[in-house]
Formats: sequence, C-alpha cells, structure tokens
Amino acid sequence: MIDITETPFDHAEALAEFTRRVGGAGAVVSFTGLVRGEDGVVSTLHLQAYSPMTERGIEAAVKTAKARWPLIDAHVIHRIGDMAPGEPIVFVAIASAHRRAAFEAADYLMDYLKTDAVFWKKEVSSAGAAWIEPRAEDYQDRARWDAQGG
Amino acid sequence: MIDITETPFDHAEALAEFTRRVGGAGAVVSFTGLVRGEDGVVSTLHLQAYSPMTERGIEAAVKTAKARWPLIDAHVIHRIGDMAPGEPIVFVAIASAHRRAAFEAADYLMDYLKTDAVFWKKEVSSAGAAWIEPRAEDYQDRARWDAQGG
Amino acid sequence: MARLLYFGRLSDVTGHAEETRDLPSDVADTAALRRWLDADHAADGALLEASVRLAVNSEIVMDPAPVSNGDEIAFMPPVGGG
Amino acid sequence: MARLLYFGRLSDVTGHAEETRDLPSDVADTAALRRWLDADHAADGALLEASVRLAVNSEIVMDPAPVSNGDEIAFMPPVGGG
Repeated sequence: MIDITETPFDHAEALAEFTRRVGGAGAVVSFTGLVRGEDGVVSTLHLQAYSPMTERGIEAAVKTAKARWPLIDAHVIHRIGDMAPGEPIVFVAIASAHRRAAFEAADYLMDYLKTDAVFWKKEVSSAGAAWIEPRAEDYQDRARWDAQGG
Repeated sequence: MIDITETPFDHAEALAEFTRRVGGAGAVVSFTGLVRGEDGVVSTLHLQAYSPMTERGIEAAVKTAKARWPLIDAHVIHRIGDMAPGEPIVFVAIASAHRRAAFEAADYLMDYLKTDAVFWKKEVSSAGAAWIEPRAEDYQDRARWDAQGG
Repeated sequence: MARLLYFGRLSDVTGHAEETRDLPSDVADTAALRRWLDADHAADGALLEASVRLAVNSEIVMDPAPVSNGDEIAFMPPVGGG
Repeated sequence: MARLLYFGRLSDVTGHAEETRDLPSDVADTAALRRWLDADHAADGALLEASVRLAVNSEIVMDPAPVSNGDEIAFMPPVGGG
C-alpha cells in the first residue's frame, strides 16, 4: 500500500493499522523520517511529487523488495507539501516471518526513497530557502543493494 | 529505557510515546516481534526472565549500541509470562539523526535479544510443549557484529 | 500547446512551476527544447544540465526524444524524498 | 540452605523451577554441585552439560566456582528471547 498525502499523518497509528492487517506476522519493522527540529531555528520542509510517476516508482520498488525478500506486506506513506519540525515525512512498515528480511527490506526501501523516488525537497528557514538533493552518502547507501546478490 | 512486563503492551502506543520523548530526531526505527498465529493451531508462548540479570544484560547491550552508533535514545520492551498469537513479545525503538545508524542499532539489539538476552521460551500447542533455544541462524546473525569494525 | 513543468530548483530558475507554450516549429525534440527554453528563460545552462532529466507524458526519456504540442514535458532535477 | 533455580527445560528435568536445599559438606563448588544435583534428580547428565551455565548470586561463573549455603544458584540452559 502506498499513500502520498498532503495532510499530516500519525505514524504510530499507521503502525497499529498495518500490524492488525498483517495478523500472524512474526516480525514488523517500521521506519519514520521526521522533520528535524533544529535548536532555535524554525524551519519548514516543502516536498513536491510528480503523480503518478512518484507512485509508480514506489510501487515498482516495493515489488522489487517483495521479490528479493520473503515479505508478508509493506506500507509506504510519504508526505508532500509543507511540513513543520517534528512531523513525519515518510513512513515505511514491513511485515515478514523473518526479522532480518523485514530489516533489510525497510532499509532498502528507505534508500530507494532517499535517492530514486520522484520527490523534490526544499528547506525554508530564517536563513532562506534551499533545495536539497541527495548527498554522496545517500547514493553510496543505495549502491549497497546493487553490489549484493539477490 | 528497558521494560520487562508480564502484561500485554501496545507497541504502536510505545512508538508514539518514544517519538514524542525524542522530539527532534530525524529517524526512528522500530522492531516488533509478535507471537505467530499458525493456521488452525492455537499456541501460547511462555517466556521466563531472571531479574535483575536480564535487565542488566539488556542495559549493557543498549550501552554498547550507544557507544557504537550515534543514537539519541533507545527503548526496549520485552514480555514475560504467557502470550497468545498476535501479541507483541518484544519491541525495540531507536532514534537517531541518521537513518542507517537507527537501522543498524535496532538490528544489533534484536540479535542480542534473540541469542544473548537472559530469557527462556516455551511454545505450548495442541502438539505439546517445547522449550525453544536459538537456532544456528540466530547465532550467525549475532556474529556479524563481532566481525565488523566498530 | 505543450504543458511544461519545472520541478525543484528549476521553478526558481524559470520563475514558475509550470507554463503552457506553443512549441516553435524548429523544436521537435528534447535537445532542441532544452536549448530553446534555457535561452528563453535566461537560465544560464540550468535546463541543459545532464543531471536534469526530461519526462514526456510521464515517461523519462533520453535526449533527443521527440516532443510536440499536446505533450506534457517535465524538467526533473535530481530526485530524492524522505 | 541454598536457593536453587532451574530455568527453561531444566525445570522439566528436575520437576520444579526452584528449591531450597542444605548443601552437603562435600559440595563446596559448582562442579560438585552439578554432580550432586544431577544424581539427586536422576537428571541423566542434563545438569552437567557445558551449555548449561551457572550463576551464583546473579553472576555467571566458570566451573569450579565456590558455593555455600546462603547462595542463590541458577542453572541456566542456553538463553534467548524475542
């Protein structure tokens, strides 16, 4: 399941619903990325998507993960629009019978979302606005999955 | 924070509370291990701890994780006593500014909990009762952290 | 008329996130389109960068790919969410 | 009197999870304790296994470690939670 949403979401509630839906799974891993609250600096994050290309890309990445690891289900939520510090930007939940599969698939999907998912990100603070593109570190993290067998 | 509890806990609520407490973190990873619901077989899991040795061991593992990765905080909850299918057995949450640190620390703590934490586990089903000890695979997973640099 | 979308930092460069334009008769592929719009917006090469990919009707294409009036064409700088 | 704890499968072997016993005068260390209790419970070697570790007053020890009345001694088969 993939949700691209302009409204804030409750990541804990998303985890509760996901766990209910996958009843019987032995292992559930979740990742939540939140807008960082910098000390004293009020900053807003602005995220753009290009639908339906964004959704299609995430769907393909989820399909790849399901082919690579024995997963029961996956849920991806991604905010777009303007976000305040502390608000969730992205949520990935993975259910599997095997804990390592759940960890690896969540890690893989986050690397995809950081470097390949069709989003653009702008940080607005008192210092001004800046578009943020993936760092070299993000591309290196992503490349781990190409190097490994599958 | 470490909780060993005889009463069922709500892992999504634990994630919500943890995220509130670590306000400002960029990345939160959670792992939940649940009693598997086998088709048609009603089974119960029974977990024993040896307090305070169990708590001391988990505290030391959390301390090791905090020394190894740049973590903001960690929360471990572990059930003891009798559990029904679908109930959470174990919950680990990690907050960090860095997503890979959060993933690795959660993975590390789960490997510790599976093979080194002071618990004993019995599965009771219509087929009878059996004490379950870690599998070779669990010890191999655990050994990954010794092989790697710090 | 073609619908042109400028994502991320490119909307700052061109001054808007989208526009509808009549493609000149000599702009028949994405390479010509980049050159035309880069000059038209005085973008100083921002629309010519190799890291900026183009999508025609929601499919990413390699230069030079055919374009014509009626297409939706997106200028996409490096992507990344989370 | 010493307090003896049998965890995991060992409670099935000995028939109880804990007992309080007066240690015989010739049982002064963990190796002797294992032999005495294994024979006493007809445990058929279950308390002698190397994979079964002993903790004296909540500290894991290596055989032979001193034991005496007043101690809490735990027999711990391989551990594992989750």
